[in-house]
Amino acid sequence: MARTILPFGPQHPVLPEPLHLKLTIEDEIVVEALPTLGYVHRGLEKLCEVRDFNQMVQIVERVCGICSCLHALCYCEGIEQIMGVEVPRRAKYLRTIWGELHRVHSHLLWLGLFADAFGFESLFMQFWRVRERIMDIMEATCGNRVVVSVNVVGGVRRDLSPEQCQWIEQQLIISEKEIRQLQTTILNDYTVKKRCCGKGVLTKEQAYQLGAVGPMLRGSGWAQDARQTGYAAFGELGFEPIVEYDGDSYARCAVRFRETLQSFDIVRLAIARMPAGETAANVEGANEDDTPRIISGNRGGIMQSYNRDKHHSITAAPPPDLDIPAGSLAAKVKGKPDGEAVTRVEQPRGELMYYLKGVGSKNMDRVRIRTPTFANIPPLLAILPGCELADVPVIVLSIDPCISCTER
Amino acid sequence: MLDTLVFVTVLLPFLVAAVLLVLREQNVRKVILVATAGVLALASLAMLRGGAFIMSPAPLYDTLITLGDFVILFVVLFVGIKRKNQIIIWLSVAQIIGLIILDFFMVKEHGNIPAFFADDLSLVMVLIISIVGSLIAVYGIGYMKEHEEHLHLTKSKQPQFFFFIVLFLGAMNGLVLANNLLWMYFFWECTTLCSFMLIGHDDTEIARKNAERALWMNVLGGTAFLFGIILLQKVVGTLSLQEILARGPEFAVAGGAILVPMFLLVFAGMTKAAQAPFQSWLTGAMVAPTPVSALLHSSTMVKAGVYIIVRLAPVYAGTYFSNFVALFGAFVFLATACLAAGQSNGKKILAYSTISNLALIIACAGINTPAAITAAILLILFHAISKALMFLCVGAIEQKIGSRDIEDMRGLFAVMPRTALVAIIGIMTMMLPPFGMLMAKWMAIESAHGQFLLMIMLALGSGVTVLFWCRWAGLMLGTPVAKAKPEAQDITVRAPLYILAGLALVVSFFSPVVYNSLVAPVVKMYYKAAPYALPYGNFDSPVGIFLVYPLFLLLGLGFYFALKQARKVTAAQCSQPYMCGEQQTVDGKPGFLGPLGLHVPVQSGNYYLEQFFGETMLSKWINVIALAVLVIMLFGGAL
Amino acid sequence: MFNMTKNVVANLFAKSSTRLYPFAVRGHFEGFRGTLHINIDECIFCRTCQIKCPSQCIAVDNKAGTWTCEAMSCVYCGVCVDVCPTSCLSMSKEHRQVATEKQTMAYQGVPKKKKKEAAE
Amino acid sequence: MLETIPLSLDEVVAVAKEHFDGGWRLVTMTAVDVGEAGFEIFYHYDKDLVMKHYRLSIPKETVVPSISPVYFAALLVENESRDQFGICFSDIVLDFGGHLYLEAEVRAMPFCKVSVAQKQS
Amino acid sequence: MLGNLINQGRIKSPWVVHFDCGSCNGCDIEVLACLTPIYDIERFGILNIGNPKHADVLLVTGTVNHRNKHVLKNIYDQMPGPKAVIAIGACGCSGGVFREAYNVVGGVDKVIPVDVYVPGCPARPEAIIDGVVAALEKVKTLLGMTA
Amino acid sequence: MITKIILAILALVAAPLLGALITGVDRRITAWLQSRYGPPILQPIYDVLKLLGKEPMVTNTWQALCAYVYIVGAALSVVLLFTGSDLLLIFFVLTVGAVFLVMGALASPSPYSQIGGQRELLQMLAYEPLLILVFAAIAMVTGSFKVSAVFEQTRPLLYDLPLMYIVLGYALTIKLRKSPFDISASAHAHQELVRGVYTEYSGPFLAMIEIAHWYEVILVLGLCALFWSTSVVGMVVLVAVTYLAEIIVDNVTARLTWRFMLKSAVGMGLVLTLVNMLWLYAQ
Ligand code: SF4
Ligand code: SF4
Ligand code: SF4
Ligand code: SF4
Ligand code: SF4
Ligand code: SF4
Ligand code: SF4
Ligand code: SF4
Repeated sequence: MARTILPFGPQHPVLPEPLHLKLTIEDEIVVEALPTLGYVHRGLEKLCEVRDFNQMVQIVERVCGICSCLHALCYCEGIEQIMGVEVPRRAKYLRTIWGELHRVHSHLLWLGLFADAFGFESLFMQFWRVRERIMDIMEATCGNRVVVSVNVVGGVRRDLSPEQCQWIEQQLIISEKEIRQLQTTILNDYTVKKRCCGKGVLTKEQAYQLGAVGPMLRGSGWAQDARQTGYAAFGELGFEPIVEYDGDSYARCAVRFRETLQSFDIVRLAIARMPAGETAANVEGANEDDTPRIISGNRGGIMQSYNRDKHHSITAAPPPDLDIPAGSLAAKVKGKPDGEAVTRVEQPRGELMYYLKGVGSKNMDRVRIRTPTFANIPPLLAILPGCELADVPVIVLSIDPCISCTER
Repeated sequence: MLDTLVFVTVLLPFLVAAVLLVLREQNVRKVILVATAGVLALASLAMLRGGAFIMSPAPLYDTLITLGDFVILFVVLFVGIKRKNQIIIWLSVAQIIGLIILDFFMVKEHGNIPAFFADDLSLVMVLIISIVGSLIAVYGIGYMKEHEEHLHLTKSKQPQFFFFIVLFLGAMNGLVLANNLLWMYFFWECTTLCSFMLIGHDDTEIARKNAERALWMNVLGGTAFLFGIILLQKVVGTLSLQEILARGPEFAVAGGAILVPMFLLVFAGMTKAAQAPFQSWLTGAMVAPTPVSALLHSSTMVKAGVYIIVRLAPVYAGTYFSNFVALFGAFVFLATACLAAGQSNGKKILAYSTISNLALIIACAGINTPAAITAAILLILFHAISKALMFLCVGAIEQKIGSRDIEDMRGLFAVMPRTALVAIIGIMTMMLPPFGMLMAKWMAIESAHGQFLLMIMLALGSGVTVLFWCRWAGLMLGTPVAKAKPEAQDITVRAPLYILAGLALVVSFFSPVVYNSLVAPVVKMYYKAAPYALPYGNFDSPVGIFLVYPLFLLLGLGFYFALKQARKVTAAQCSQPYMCGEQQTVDGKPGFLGPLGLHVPVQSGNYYLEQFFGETMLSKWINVIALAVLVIMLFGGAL
Repeated sequence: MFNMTKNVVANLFAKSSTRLYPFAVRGHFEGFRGTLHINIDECIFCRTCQIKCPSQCIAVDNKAGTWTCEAMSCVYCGVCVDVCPTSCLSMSKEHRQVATEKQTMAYQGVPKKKKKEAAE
Repeated sequence: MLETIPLSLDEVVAVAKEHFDGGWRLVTMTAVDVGEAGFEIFYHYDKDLVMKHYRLSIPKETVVPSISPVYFAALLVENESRDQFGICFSDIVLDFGGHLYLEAEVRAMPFCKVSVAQKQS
Repeated sequence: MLGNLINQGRIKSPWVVHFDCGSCNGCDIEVLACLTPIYDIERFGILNIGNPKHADVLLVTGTVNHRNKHVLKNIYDQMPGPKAVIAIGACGCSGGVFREAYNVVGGVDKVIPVDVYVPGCPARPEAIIDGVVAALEKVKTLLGMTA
Repeated sequence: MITKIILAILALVAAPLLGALITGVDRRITAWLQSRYGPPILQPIYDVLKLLGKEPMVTNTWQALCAYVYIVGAALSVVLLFTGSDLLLIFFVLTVGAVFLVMGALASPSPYSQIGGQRELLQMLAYEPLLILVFAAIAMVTGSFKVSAVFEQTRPLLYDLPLMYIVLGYALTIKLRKSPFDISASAHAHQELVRGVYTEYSGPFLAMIEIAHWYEVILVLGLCALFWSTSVVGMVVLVAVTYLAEIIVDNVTARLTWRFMLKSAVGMGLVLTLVNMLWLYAQ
């Protein structure tokens, strides 16, 4: 039987990120898949030795632009654990809101890419169109569309005004309506199901044994989600994971689609229950010699009022003029972390784990990041052989690969 | 003059063959072969100029033929006994008995029937046999020399080889010129024997096995042939082909009784043409040296099978039987094209494609309209040329690269540019307009219009045909080298290649002339109508039009223009293939940098679509269906 | 398929969602961390920003009174703005313009020996 | 503070096997350079969101038995540790030989403290 | 005449190939966002063509590292001229926040010539559009089309 | 004769321009369907002009030849259509181009173009029989394979062959490589094959292929027009509606696999054809 060997990646239009798979195919059936990694490896864990533990927040945010917020969250929770800082409740809620908004944008992004993987361009366009609303929320509330940079050790850098909360809720209502319009297509369309159902099946046992996480795990019938551990405000909000049972690409897609809608509810609930108060705690540590640090959303007179006339985008209602409370966000970071911690949060792609070790200097001794895709690659290698070449993009995308966090 | 020509085309090969059998001297053999080839070619051309004729040789020959019949049958019987093959034994015994009954009890007026008769159809066949066949024989000189070197034979078996080859040429000429069906039967059996001997030539285990299979299938056909003529004698009272044809229309009206002998003869033709369910002997025959495959198993002997079917077409025209023949042909055309698509063995592809094309011819005979018969005759002609060319190419390639697998022919252009180009020309003439094969296929499809089932099968079949030819042609070009060094080749190998390639192009170009002078008269003779008018040399009928010269002109110009553009591309503009950014050439082999930092040379394979075209799975079904159609064909009249 | 047909046909008849940038510009939202500016007159060359910048792209020379920032290395995190004790750093909400050359923002201020003198 | 269970070199595979059979998921492994004392390798297991951390302390240049035959998923992290710390694992199911991420031109074992010291000096 | 037309075509049809050269995805998704309805760079005739052999503009996001530097070079070499390179984001411009990481070589210009730098972390879609427009302006000047 | 020559020249010159415009409109409408603004209508022409000005680059000189033969085949088939020639002949000439396109793809060692070539062959395998069936059905009604015979009909073929029109539409989706059958080469690149058959053609050679594609669009729409041969308005409406339907289908389906394509094309083609034939006999 004649075989074709295909270099799949690193530069390949269906791969959003560089990854190389040497695929051996026979009549377009994959018989072997061998990966090469390292095209995105930067070695940023090592940067903790030349950046102080506060600066590392900005670095870990850039492990991956898509879940930047959650990387920072996981890292900050770890440091706070080591230093024994109690984060104000309002900050916890804000972290939850931004974290879930991240999940929404990431899932929408993924749903689009997934649609593109099976050649459904207009569906891709529609999901990304909706996603722009979420990006607008990010930009309006955090100051950047992607790398939001709101989490810091001790709390968050920005606050949400009541008007902003209201505006976010409006946006969510519109987005949700638009997403629901696409629901039948992504979950029930004949051609879509033809391309997803039964592709890349990961059985329940395999999922656990190979260490799958996130939608990959939940798509195979395990109700396990790190949000159940109650980080940020989840302890108060309560949480039930979403599960599908078929273990195929379709199930993973369904999990993500339903999680998107679930996240809307979480955001709404969090906004409704958000307590008033501080958004950042003073961080006290063993050593008292550090300079006070001011955490604030914006300062001074650089802000011009928002120009409504120019705002003619998809936004139904223009955002209110910003009235970000200033000054109340001051927090002081004193001291240096000394000790070890392991923290976990649920990223869009699954469970993220940080191992942090400080030895009482301003630089961390070790920052170890176990990202979800890192855990999902072994299952991927297990489910690729035997599929059709045309299904390779679908299956690879179905784990929602994030190579930049895998390799860091 | 006529005597001489018939003598030269039929008897001379027998004599030359005898000489070659005893001759051990290489060079003399070469001279004799080339000379015979030349003489045969000239004689066939001369015969063509002479036109239709009828001839009766001396009565002595009749006796010789009868004797020859028995000799062959006993040889076959002997083989059967030696190989302990029950089928062969019983079939040959049956034939011996049948022949005795026919020769001594039924046929009274021995010698009254003219032995030979030729119309344009026969003459076209003679032309093919004498020119294409001779070219293949010449090719055999260079080929066999190398072949035996590869096999490290201590004692050359070439005398035997050429004995059968040349003998076969004579037999074939005899077969197509024969008027007396008894004579035809003799030549028919001759070709069976030659084929058997030549398939087994290399004397390997598999060769012996395949030869045996070919023998029993062909002997089965021979038996059908014999009993066909016995019945014919009974029903019609004559064995003169010419007379039967002349009285064709009246049988057609009468129907019934004539159809059983017709069935037997057509059945014989189908076994000889290796139609399903007997296709396995032909694919098995590919173990023989390539000249054998080219000569016997593609361009000539198997054509004897379709020749008899086309020959008799006017007799069964307009009957239900004819429709079934068409259906059968169309089905086998489609089925074997699918089988060919599932193969990577070059000769097997050729074998299946041969069967497929023969089936198309049979389908045309079955459609049995003037246009369809025209298509059939043109297909016989063009197919012979192109297919012989393809076989010779594969032979030459196999000797050079040591494989007949098309996967191994990837980038052949870099190794043997000339042969690769010739092979590509061969492939183009097989499947693209404006070449003859395609034109004939066009006629076939258009003549089938109105019969939807036929159309569907022809449509699907021609789609599949393009699939396997096109990828073969394409992959031979796949080479990173811009300019390749021409390969060395024996002149006796190269000349036939070039001549055949030239013929394929030129004869296609002159297809209107061929049609006018060779095909139209026969068709008119039997069907009282010419299917096509030729305004400006274009085939025109109410059903459709095929532009020969404009297409040649425009496509030719286009091709020339394209070639000119392609020449402008310099080696400097050649870049490495797209490999997702990991391209890397090591030792001139393109590839990519794979996992673990290792160079992975490119490797690609065609799709053989096991799922759809798997040989074992498909063959089973095809055989069952083909057999069913045959049975219905036989008993259909009773229903 | 039909669901999607409804969607695309609706799109066909609705106005496209495209913002015709750069012909029609929707301004960035208030609070966007855009281009970094310095009011060099206010700067006291305390080097806080240099120390705190996660990208290490600011260089302050308190003797020469220069403040430079490698514009192409800045990650627009806003940390320097947050930490500057005199609030002389600010970020406008326009994104930094593209360039065909790498750029460095270099400012020459008056080194402040004593705060009083500078104030005058 | 992180609660860890000490682990010795010859228990590594047995413990892994035990957890595999007990339905535990391997979350990951973490290698830490503890200077003179060598390396610490953490094995993090998880079952129903409860984590167990095993701490294996080894001197440098120790060959650690790979648990990838038990947990296929360990292959990436073991290869990664090989890349970054130069810790050798025996019997990894797919061994990238220290080139999972790194090309030859990058210093070997970039995560080891010694080499950092060398770089800074 | 034809030359003029071809130059017109060059300006109006820049096909891009996007190579993620070790980006954190922040810039990647912004490049992708450019294709989507809100920004729709196809308005400028820009197609994300995916194949360097068809592309006129190479968009590079991310830091060059030791493993992907030859890939970047290979892709650049496979693009037929005339071609342009746009480095996107702090990482593409200079190596960004990761400049000091051990596996990072630096910005794109360490390996191939860069025509336009698009700063930002990530670069906004608007900035990316600006970048392509700037690259076209540069091409125009090179072709002498401004005159 | 003179009219034929004029028609032929018209076909050679006007067809590609019209094809380019239609492709431009196609892209614009596709954009609208996706709620985008879309490129200028003349975009395809800009693209080709630009490609013509690119540095020629091949992996193998044969590719250049193949690209040019492809365009010759496509152009010639349009000429034949316009001059009222034989439908089957048109089809065979079209095959010449297609075969050379595939040969060129197979001539490059790149696995992407190899697979693209193989898939293109499978696409041909899927649409060729369908087209022949449609032509045969037309011949059933008109009694001839000649295009000119179609125009002698007094009532539109669509009345007699409604299902065959669907078969034709199916074949055209495959031939024009539109979703769900953009299998061998997608119009854009986001496909596992990075443009498949086109992968290794670049610069001027890709321009040739683009122009050939314009010819093919015209050919394909011309074939559709045959189904309403009795009035020009009818033709235009039919063609416009068909093409719009193609674009919409392109936008509401996921790409399917070639296995599905082969099975469905053959199965559906045969069933629809048989039903239509029965309907024809019943009449
Ligand atoms: S986002 Fe989709 S279209 Fe774009 S490169 Fe990735 S797979 Fe291709
Ligand atoms: S999981 Fe992916 S998206 Fe999330 S932080 Fe990691 S790399 Fe980023
Ligand atoms: S998984 Fe991909 S998108 Fe997500 S953070 Fe990692 S690199 Fe970014
Ligand atoms: S922190 Fe502010 S005052 Fe100090 S050096 Fe920087 S810009 Fe100047
Ligand atoms: S914005 Fe951030 S990266 Fe930029 S100069 Fe300020 S601190 Fe440095
Ligand atoms: S984004 Fe810019 S300033 Fe920030 S770290 Fe990167 S290069 Fe430096
Ligand atoms: S510039 Fe910023 S967003 Fe872009 S790749 Fe680099 S770190 Fe990510
Ligand atoms: S048209 Fe669709 S499938 Fe093709 S490249 Fe664009 S998004 Fe991808």
